[in-house]
Amino acid sequence: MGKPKLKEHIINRDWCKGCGICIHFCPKSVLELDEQDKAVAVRPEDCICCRLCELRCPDLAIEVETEEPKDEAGNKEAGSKN
Amino acid sequence: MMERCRLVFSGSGGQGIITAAVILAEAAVLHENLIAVQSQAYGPEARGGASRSDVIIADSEIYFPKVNQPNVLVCLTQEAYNKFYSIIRPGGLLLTDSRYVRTWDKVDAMQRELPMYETVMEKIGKPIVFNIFMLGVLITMTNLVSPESIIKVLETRIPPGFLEMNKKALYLGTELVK
Amino acid sequence: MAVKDYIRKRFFPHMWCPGCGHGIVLNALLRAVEQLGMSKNEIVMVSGIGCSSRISGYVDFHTLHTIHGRALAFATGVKLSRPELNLIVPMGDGDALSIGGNHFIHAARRNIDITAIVMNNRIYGMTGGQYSPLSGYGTLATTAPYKNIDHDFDVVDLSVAAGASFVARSTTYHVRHLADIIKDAVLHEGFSVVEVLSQCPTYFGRKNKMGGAAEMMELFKKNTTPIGSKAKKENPELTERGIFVRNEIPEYCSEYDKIIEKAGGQIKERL
Amino acid sequence: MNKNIKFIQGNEACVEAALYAGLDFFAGYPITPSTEVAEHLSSRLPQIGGKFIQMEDEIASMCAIIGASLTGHKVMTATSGPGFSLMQEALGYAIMTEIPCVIVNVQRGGPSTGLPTSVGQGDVGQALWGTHGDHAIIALTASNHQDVFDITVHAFNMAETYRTPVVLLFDEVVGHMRERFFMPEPGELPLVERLRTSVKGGVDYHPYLPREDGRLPMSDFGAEHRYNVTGLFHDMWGFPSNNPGVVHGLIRHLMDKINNNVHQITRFKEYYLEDARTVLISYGSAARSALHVVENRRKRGERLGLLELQSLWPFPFGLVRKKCADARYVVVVEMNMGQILQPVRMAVDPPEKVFLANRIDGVFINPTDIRNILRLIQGKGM
Repeated sequence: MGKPKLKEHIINRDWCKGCGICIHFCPKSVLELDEQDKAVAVRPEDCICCRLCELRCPDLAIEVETEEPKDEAGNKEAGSKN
Repeated sequence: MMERCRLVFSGSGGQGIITAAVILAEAAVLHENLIAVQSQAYGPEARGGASRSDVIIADSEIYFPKVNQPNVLVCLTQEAYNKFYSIIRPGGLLLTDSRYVRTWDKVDAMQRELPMYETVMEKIGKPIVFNIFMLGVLITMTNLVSPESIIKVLETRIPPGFLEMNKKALYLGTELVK
Repeated sequence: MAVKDYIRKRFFPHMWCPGCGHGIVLNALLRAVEQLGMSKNEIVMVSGIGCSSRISGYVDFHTLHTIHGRALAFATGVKLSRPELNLIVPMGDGDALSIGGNHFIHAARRNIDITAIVMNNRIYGMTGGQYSPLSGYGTLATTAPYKNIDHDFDVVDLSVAAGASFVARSTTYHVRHLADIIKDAVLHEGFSVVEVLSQCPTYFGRKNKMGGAAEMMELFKKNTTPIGSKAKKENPELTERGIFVRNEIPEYCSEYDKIIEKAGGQIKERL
Repeated sequence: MNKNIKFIQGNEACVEAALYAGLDFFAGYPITPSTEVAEHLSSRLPQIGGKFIQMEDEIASMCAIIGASLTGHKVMTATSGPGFSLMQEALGYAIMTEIPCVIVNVQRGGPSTGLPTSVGQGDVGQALWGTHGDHAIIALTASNHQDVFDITVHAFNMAETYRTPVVLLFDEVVGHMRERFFMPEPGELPLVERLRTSVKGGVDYHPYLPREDGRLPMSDFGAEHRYNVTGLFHDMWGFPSNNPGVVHGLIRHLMDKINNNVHQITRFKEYYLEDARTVLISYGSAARSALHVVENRRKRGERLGLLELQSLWPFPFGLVRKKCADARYVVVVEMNMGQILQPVRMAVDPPEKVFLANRIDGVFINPTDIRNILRLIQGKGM
């Protein structure tokens, strides 16, 4: 199975309460709080798509959207989501 | 029969007096086309101490279901006799067992002391049918319901293996009076 | 179905405080349900009163938000009357084990197929930070201004003793583990207890100087260890996480079906 | 022998009636003098594929029947004094969430543990005001087994019609006494079944939006409509709301759906009221003693009558006012300190002509007790 490739961090600014959990536990320091205390992906290129921010967000405010991973023949891999 | 018969059964828990009261009243309702109400004292006193069950049998509606002054009082222990003898209607029937109860002369009632327990033990040998024997005595003395009506009720309540013994006890009871 | 298809989006953002662990439990629960491929119509969520119990308003199942401590009793009625439904009962620590303690142990004893999720944040949050039966000796709360002298329950030990046939513990830090455990608990036939160590940064954390939400979650990481780990042997103070008990014992509703058969009745048609 | 004649306890007549009405879920906890209801149902329910569960207490019992009602079943619990006290919070929940259920209270002597094995009627006020907050309730009662049967069926019908809990206030004497009763044939008494929504799946269903006729169709938990049930004030979807308009509307709805239908709910019996100079008002087992007195006095030509109430809440003010209009004296006969006396005094003009004949010592009220009060009122001394 190929590594998932980041498409984007979908952050729902209405739902984010700025608790900072996603930022604190991000292994690659991808996320930061902006001046309105909302999470933003400031270094998306460093994201390894571990999804821990998505799983730990108490507000269901982050979604890590990835490209469909492809196998060597370039076919879509079965069983992957998002 | 009388227009309204008020009965009080008393004794100690385990003598089966409440069962006897229920069987009598049920026989009257289901098989004699009469009206009857049965009630009893519940609670700790109903377990081992003096227990009491009231029955009213009538040919018209019964509203007040308790018995203040019974026409018929059955006392199967001395304790029950001491507690209840004074409530009997003057001239009423007071049935006691001669083994368990010593009666007093001053009671204004027709007192009948019968060796019911003794007869049951002598002829059947099982104290469990004492209550049904007593019922046989009672219905013969009062003519409230027929033995056949009692047996119809017994048939629905007593396990088949014990039915014959109960029937025998009932008939022996009726014979004791005759 | 995607995770967000299981929620009632119109009520978001939810009412929990920033960093509240209960949101993470909701998150893990939704992922568990999604991975199990369950339909929304076959799940009934019953909750009591407290911060935790508000979870039922946010999920698009059949939801029953009841009275304090009694959720399991309501759930028992729902389950026994319609055994084909899946019952999930999220509870706070006070809800489950203080006012609802009796219902908790008896639901466990009966082994009725209900999944109880005890969201243990060691405090009464809804009323503003009073000590709960799980706060623990020496903690501070608005009703324990000097210190708490009440000892706490061990939810796992209590559940095992009461006869629950599935007993597990996880934390809001160990989110993948948490979702997996909830999945196992829902699949288990019988009474399942999942204790989740959850943070209340607003009251418990602040009162007891444990830092913010993330710092409290770091403590879950530091102070817990998998069941039977080497770390536990070296440091008995660590709290174990994992599945403690998973027994196959007769489930209440199936046993009742046998009673119906014995009584000569017909088991009513299921959905 | 007519196979429909039974000789059974009142508690058992209640059980048979509940089954006749369609009961198929019961949760309860043993307590004297209601225990026989649970005992009979533990054997009868599985015979028809229904469910019986003995819960850990009365709180849990009340909660469990609410849960089971939501899945579409007709449900009941049974208890006595202390257990009824424990049920109050969940009873309020059922009122607020409009869940049909029947609660049997076979009354004993109170307050507190009181007189467990003796008769009393002291829970009448509690049935109305036991749970907190403004609300209305339906409470019914009966004095003999035939009426216990009819009224129990009526209770289930009212619970379904108005989507509300109904309290059956029986008492130790009626519950434990055995007497003759005729079992109605299926179809003989009308039954009200659960009104389910006709809204199709996928279309917005409003569990708390009354139809034009005031009834609220339900959808079973597990069926195609998912909705929320909460004891908080809630909107027509069942979601919490503290909007003053919603709060006001819901309280008014909960009161009005019962109180505006008092005529449909009210049940009573009357004896010799046409020309009665003295009207006795009684209910439950106490009405048997009252009727005993009335029948005996009528034989002597005394103009005495009885109004037997079979529905206590909502209180039938109009009925009582009308029936007592021409009476010189009104005597309320009950086994408490005057819990129905109060609303009777509010209904009757002037209230000074209303008296109380009661008994509160655990002893069943006797015809003599009533006769003594009548002598006093009539100025004849004791």
